[in-house]
Amino acid sequence: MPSSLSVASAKPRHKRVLPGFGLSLGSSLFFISLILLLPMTGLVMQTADMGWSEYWYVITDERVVASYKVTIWAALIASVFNGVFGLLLAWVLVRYEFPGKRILDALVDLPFALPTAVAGITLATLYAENGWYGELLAQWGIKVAYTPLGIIVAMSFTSIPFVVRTVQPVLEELSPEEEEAGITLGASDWSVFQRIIMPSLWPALVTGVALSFTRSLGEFGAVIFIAGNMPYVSEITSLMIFVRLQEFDFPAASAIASVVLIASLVLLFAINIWQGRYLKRLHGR
Amino acid sequence: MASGQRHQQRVGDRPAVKYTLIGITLVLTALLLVVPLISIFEQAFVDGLAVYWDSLGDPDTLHAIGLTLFVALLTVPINLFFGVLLAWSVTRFEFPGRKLMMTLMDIPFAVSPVVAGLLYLLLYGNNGWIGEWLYEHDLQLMFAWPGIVMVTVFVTCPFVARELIPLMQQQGREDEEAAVILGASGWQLFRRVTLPNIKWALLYGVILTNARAVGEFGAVSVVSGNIRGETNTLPLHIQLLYEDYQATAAFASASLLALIALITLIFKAFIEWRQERAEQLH
Amino acid sequence: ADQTILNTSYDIARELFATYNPVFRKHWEEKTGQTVEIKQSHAGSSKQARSILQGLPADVVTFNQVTDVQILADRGKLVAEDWKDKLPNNSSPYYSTTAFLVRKGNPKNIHDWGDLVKDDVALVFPNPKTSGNGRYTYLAAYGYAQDQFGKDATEQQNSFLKTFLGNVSVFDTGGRGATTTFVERGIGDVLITFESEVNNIRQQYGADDYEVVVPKTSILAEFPVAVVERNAKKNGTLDVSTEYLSYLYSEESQRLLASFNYRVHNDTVKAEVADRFPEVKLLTVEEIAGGWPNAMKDIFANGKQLDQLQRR
Amino acid sequence: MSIRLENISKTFGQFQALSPMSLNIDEGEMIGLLGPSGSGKTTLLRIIAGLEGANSGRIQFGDRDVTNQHVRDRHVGFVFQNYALFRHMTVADNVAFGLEVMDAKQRPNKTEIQHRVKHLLEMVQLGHLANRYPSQLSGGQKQRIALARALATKPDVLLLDEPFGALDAKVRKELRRWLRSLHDEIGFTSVFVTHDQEEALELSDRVVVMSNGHIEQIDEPAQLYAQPNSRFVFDFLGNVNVFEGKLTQSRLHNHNAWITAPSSDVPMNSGQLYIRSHELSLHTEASKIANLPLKVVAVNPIGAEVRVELAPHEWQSEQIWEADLTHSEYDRNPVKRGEIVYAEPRNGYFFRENSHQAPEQVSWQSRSLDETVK
Amino acid sequence: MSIRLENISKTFGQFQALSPMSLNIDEGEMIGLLGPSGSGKTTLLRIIAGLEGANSGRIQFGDRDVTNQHVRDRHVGFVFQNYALFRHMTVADNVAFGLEVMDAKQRPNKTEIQHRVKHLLEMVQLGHLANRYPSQLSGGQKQRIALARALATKPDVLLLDEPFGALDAKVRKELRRWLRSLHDEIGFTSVFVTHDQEEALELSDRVVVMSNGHIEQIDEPAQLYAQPNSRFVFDFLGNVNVFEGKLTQSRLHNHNAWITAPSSDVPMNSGQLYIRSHELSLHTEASKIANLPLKVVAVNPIGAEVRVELAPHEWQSEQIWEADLTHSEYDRNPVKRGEIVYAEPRNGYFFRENSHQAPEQVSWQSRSLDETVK
Ligand SMILES: Nc1ncnc2c1ncn2[C@@H]1O[C@H](COP(=O)(O)OP(=O)(O)OP(=O)(O)O)[C@@H](O)[C@H]1O
Ligand SMILES: Nc1ncnc2c1ncn2[C@@H]1O[C@H](COP(=O)(O)OP(=O)(O)OP(=O)(O)O)[C@@H](O)[C@H]1O
Ligand SMILES: [Mg+2]
Ligand SMILES: [Mg+2]
Repeated sequence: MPSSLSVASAKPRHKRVLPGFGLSLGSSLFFISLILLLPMTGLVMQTADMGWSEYWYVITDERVVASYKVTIWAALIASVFNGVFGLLLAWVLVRYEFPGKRILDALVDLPFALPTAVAGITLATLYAENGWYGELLAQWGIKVAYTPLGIIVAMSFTSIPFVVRTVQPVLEELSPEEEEAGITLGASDWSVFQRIIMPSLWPALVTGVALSFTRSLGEFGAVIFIAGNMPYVSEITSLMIFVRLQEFDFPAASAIASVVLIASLVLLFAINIWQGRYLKRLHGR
Repeated sequence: MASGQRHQQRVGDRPAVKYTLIGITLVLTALLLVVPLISIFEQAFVDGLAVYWDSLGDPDTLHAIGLTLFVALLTVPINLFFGVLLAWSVTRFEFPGRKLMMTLMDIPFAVSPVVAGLLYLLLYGNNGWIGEWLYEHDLQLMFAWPGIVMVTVFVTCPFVARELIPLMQQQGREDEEAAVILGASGWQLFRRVTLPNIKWALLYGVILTNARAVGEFGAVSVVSGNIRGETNTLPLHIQLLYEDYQATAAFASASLLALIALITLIFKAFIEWRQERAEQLH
Repeated sequence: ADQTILNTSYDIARELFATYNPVFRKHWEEKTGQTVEIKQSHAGSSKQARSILQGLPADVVTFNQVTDVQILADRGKLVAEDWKDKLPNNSSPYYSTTAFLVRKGNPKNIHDWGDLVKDDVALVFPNPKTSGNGRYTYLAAYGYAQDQFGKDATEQQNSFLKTFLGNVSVFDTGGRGATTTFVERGIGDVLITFESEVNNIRQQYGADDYEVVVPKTSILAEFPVAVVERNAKKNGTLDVSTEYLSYLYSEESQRLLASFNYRVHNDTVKAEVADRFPEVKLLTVEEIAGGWPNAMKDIFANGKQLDQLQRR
Repeated sequence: MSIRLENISKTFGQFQALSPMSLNIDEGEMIGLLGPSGSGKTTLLRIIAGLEGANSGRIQFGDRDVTNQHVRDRHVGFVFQNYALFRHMTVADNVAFGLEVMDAKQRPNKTEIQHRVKHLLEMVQLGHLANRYPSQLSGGQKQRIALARALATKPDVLLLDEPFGALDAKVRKELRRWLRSLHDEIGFTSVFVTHDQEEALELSDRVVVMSNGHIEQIDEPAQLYAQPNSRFVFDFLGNVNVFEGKLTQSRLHNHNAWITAPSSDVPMNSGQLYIRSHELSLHTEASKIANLPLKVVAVNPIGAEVRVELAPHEWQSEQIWEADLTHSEYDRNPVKRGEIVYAEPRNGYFFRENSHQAPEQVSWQSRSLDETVK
Repeated sequence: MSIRLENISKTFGQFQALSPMSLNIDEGEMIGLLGPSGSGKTTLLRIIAGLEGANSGRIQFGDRDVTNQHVRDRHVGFVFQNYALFRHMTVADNVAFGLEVMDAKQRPNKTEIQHRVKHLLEMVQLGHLANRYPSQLSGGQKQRIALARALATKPDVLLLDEPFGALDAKVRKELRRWLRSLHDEIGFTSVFVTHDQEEALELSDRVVVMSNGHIEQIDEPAQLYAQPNSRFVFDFLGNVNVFEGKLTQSRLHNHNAWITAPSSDVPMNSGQLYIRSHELSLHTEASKIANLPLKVVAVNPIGAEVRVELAPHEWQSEQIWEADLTHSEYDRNPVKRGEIVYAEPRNGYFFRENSHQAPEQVSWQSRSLDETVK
């Protein structure tokens, strides 16, 4: 029967099983476009006004380049510190029971809730040479406030929740069996941690550190109060953007902002891809 | 005869390790998070309780508190709504560009808040192409509460989805498929099957969103116009008080923000505790 | 209220205008029988200018930066081209100058700009790149150098300025930040800032721990005001806005301004407070750098004099 | 309700999970999908349910073409492999769910729903657990609740994905019987997935054997067992010993071992002889029929039969051989571990070398084949 | 290495997971822990390994008291239920792990490790998969790798938690044999957990039957099968029909059905008679021995035996009865679905009412008991 044959060979249209594909994808796209992408056009249009050479000139200005270095180094150190401290915090929160655990858990989110300027002022108060920490550290000859060290302190303060909150759920999900398998094979706690637990945590930890890093790249309020803002030494890129804004030079401000933004997005995207590969290896498909 | 002995089979359960790690963590947390918090309160109370209350009772401060809560009240539901839809589409369906979408979602984390504010200003401000149209129609978005809400939504939009996505990925779609087979419509499915499974993560997302919305300074300061008693949010007000040599009042307000944050966070901890207890019961 | 106007002002003028507004309200009601409500907006004046350009519906501006008013005229045609001439004294009802705050007993023995380039003197003042206050400081130092070494002695001027900048311990982004750094953090030997603010600080932090040093030469820092005509017209508040600014020149207002440690023009008031404001040779920006536009272009712009001097 | 699949195929990306296949299921039939892991059983089941879309082909339920119909409208019952019970609902709420989400006009009223749920729970003999949460149930109990939930809306078609996968043998057997009786009582059409041949053979009216996204064979259990039409099916149905030999002088040779061709009317050839483990008898010496020396590896005299594991002695086989003896057979010749014994086949299936044809049945017994095979 | 447990007990919070129990395992023995879900099998195994601490009691490995020794120092091999392979390591790395984490002075050098790993992989017949990741392996392959990993450090004791739980019947059987031969070859002492009675009986030297945290019985498989000492063990070993009756005039009565006491030397009483399914024969009418009318529910003539399911007819039993007939028995009387048949027991076990004693064996056959039971 040719007619039934043709029907049978027609490719069936399959409706999606779960409802809301159109609605959710539509709204998500709408939301992302309106809230996230549309404003980006502002950035694009501002920078598009300047030629390529001018753009290049603005973003490679000697002082700006110096600020990239300071910012990246500080953000890197801060996020690595957060990687370690955040991992420790997450570990302690997940693995141990002790009094005050819930308060500790709650405190982790504090940096998100404090306005960055308040954080900056408070940190400066503490780390200045007449502050509680500054006095102590001064005895060892360490200056934190108004040095690049201060930038690191402020950055790590404002971005610590990212690491804790990305690592925590993964650590919670970790099955005890792999660990136990390691131990029965005679591995010390440290080798189990390093060779069995860490490989499972890497994706989350790297994501957390990357988020912490990008957040630190963009941090302004908390940093300027403690940085000292000395040219070439402790000026961060956000300050350079701010200066351009003060000069009413929107295109230049946008240009520098675009450098930070693109760098951050590339980093995040690369990590997403890397993570996908890594997880694929672990989970098969 | 040995009795009641316990073995430590999980890594790091040896008391020496355990208490060292807890100790280090507590000390570090105390140094890095608690002391700054105390310092805020200390500066808020330097001039005594009466001054503290006075500075909080100032009409401008009260208005700033009101505005901040109002903004959070609008922001949270918007982000809740879209966050859930975003998480749903990303975890329940396969489509080209899914990874890209998940990266785009993180834009707000990658953008400095001041730049974020600037972006909105460039678009909706008088020099932007939309802004001109708005000006002609006498619609004031920037330098009024709508602008503040818009940038707050921007800055806090990833939190809900970021909380939900890993959980929903891990839970898989089987429960929902079961419900569809039983004939549930989209809304019934969501309300009766999905929501109960994700409610804690959702709550967590809401609390983070709220904390961040209440505390946001950089982006809001760009689009607010800083009109006292009108578009000054609490963080802006704090900044203003501080600039104006009213440090005590500034820290009093800041302590209030910290308090709002702590209360929501403690509320979260409380709810989690109740959940755990409920789980232990059955 | 019958009318509402928005006064957009710099960040540390909150108290000042909070005191002035009731005075003006009374004056306006007496004069016209109308009530007026005055809303205030405070932030860094460059940021305020930016906001107004982008649509902040300000009726009047009361700034601490001439350039910030000028940009409203240049970029947005929001302010009349000739705004400087609309009111007396370049539309600056009050002014101030740059002065020094030193620690009690003046341990480093600072009396004039020349003392600031000594090896062991640490300075604090806000970043000229981000703060008008800082720009005044820099120009004042520049003016002193010109005065001292002669207009053409560029090399000596530059070496003075270079040392001067090199002595800075912290560049805060604004005047308030610099103050905190100096007073609360105990950084630096000298805080350079507006004379008006120096007095504020002494009131806030106690008169005993600090001393004010007013150098013999300094700069005239004008506090310009202007009506944002485009907005005022749109809002129908042109009259009240104009009057709001004019009334700043009244004797009553000038006395009020003086009480906030600003120097004023009204002779009667001037005489009353003469003891609080020592005589200084005030150089204008015009004299030092050929006016603000030139100053911005030749000194503060990217890669120009300031940047060159700060280069490592 | 009968089910008709025509040319259904499915790919995941590049991977062909189902090659085009057709299948007709009669009303009231119980069909078992049997196959190793990854053979596409779940995929096929999900396509029937509408949870997955086929790349091509057509599906009919009775006269209704449901190819493009949404799951919701197909009105099937589905029992998931790991139950997928709603964790936050009580057992009763789980069962009531399907009724409660009906359109207002179709939905029974509250008391009616309560009544139906109670009835269903009694049917699955778990009335007393109505107020528990799934986490408080054992595997077998969860399984029954999942069934009750699927049956609540009175579907015409019931689909089950490895319904007894995670349960222990005893519970499994009980549930199996119970499902069968329920099926016979209510009369729905059911399709279930399993990788357990015993389960498939015992429970289904017809078994669909799948491998690698193909249907290997569709037959009634007895028929399938008697006439497997490929090596794969034979192997998968289990407990089979393979003798691979070269034909010389009407004997199949493998090193020193040999088996004679039973009679000249079976045109033998080189190839593989498949012999089920209960079709072997063990002797102390070689017979005329065969010379299959085997070393006894283990003897397991438990249950109805005695299971003897045997290692080929001085010839080659990929796997250990196994002989299932009755107790009386065993008593006649009680073999011991380590002994060498000689096996003699009663019936077997012969697969020719390099051929994909169905095997030929061979018998060395006087008894006619039909009888043995029944 | 022999293992000696003395008075081991364990509670989780309020819950007594193990009541005090003792157990001696000889060197080289293979012990199966058999019991239903939740009976404490895993807990016991983990206590032996040292992964869980006992609340009381003592554990000895050979002469060594390991009660307070850390897992790491007990030097056992442990195979986890779901394998617990390290997902981020290749197969070879997984197997090498135990060697690589040894103390520097004990650790073999790199090439030696490579060599050992290669050897182990060949032993489990998976040498070709050395560079794969666990996610790329099938269940059976994963299982073997888990074993190879556990054996790499040459432990004296090998503990396995449901080693064949998730595999299909064919693979299961293969692995079972392979494990047994490995065990016999290397000679370690092993303890494995299972809930599959067939597996336990087939694989172990002795079986430990557990329920509710108690040891119900410890015996060799044949002995256990022949002389289960409680209803629980009997039930759990499977395929048993229960006749509950009141004694009147040396007959056990249940409604109209009855069974005679086999001989006067067994002092019968009211109670339950347990009859294994292959100890029943079916007839067209009641005999002198018994009147057990049953309705045929299903006939399954597959494999070595014909399985007939039977529903009690006009008398009461909790469960469906089952009779396993040989083909020849069946051929003599080919019962059909729906027919009423009469069962006659050959051997049985009698549990007195209200007694917890071991059952008495009863036989209606002339053949002596020992022979049947072997
Ligand atoms: N969503 C998917 N994407 C890609 N491949 C898939 C997907 N679902 C199934 N497959 C592949 O299709 C094949 C058939 O899968 P299916 O789940 O139908 O097997 P199965 O016979 O049910 O096996 P099992 O007994 O292990 O459940 C497998 O190789 C599987 O890896
Ligand atoms: N960590 C624990 N906390 C509380 N109860 C536990 C814990 N581990 C086990 N139990 C309980 O102890 C009992 C015995 O558990 P165990 O895991 O030993 O059973 P099992 O015989 O291995 O069962 P299965 O066949 O299901 O694996 C169960 O009732 C279980 O719920
Ligand atoms: Mg499947
Ligand atoms: Mg277990």
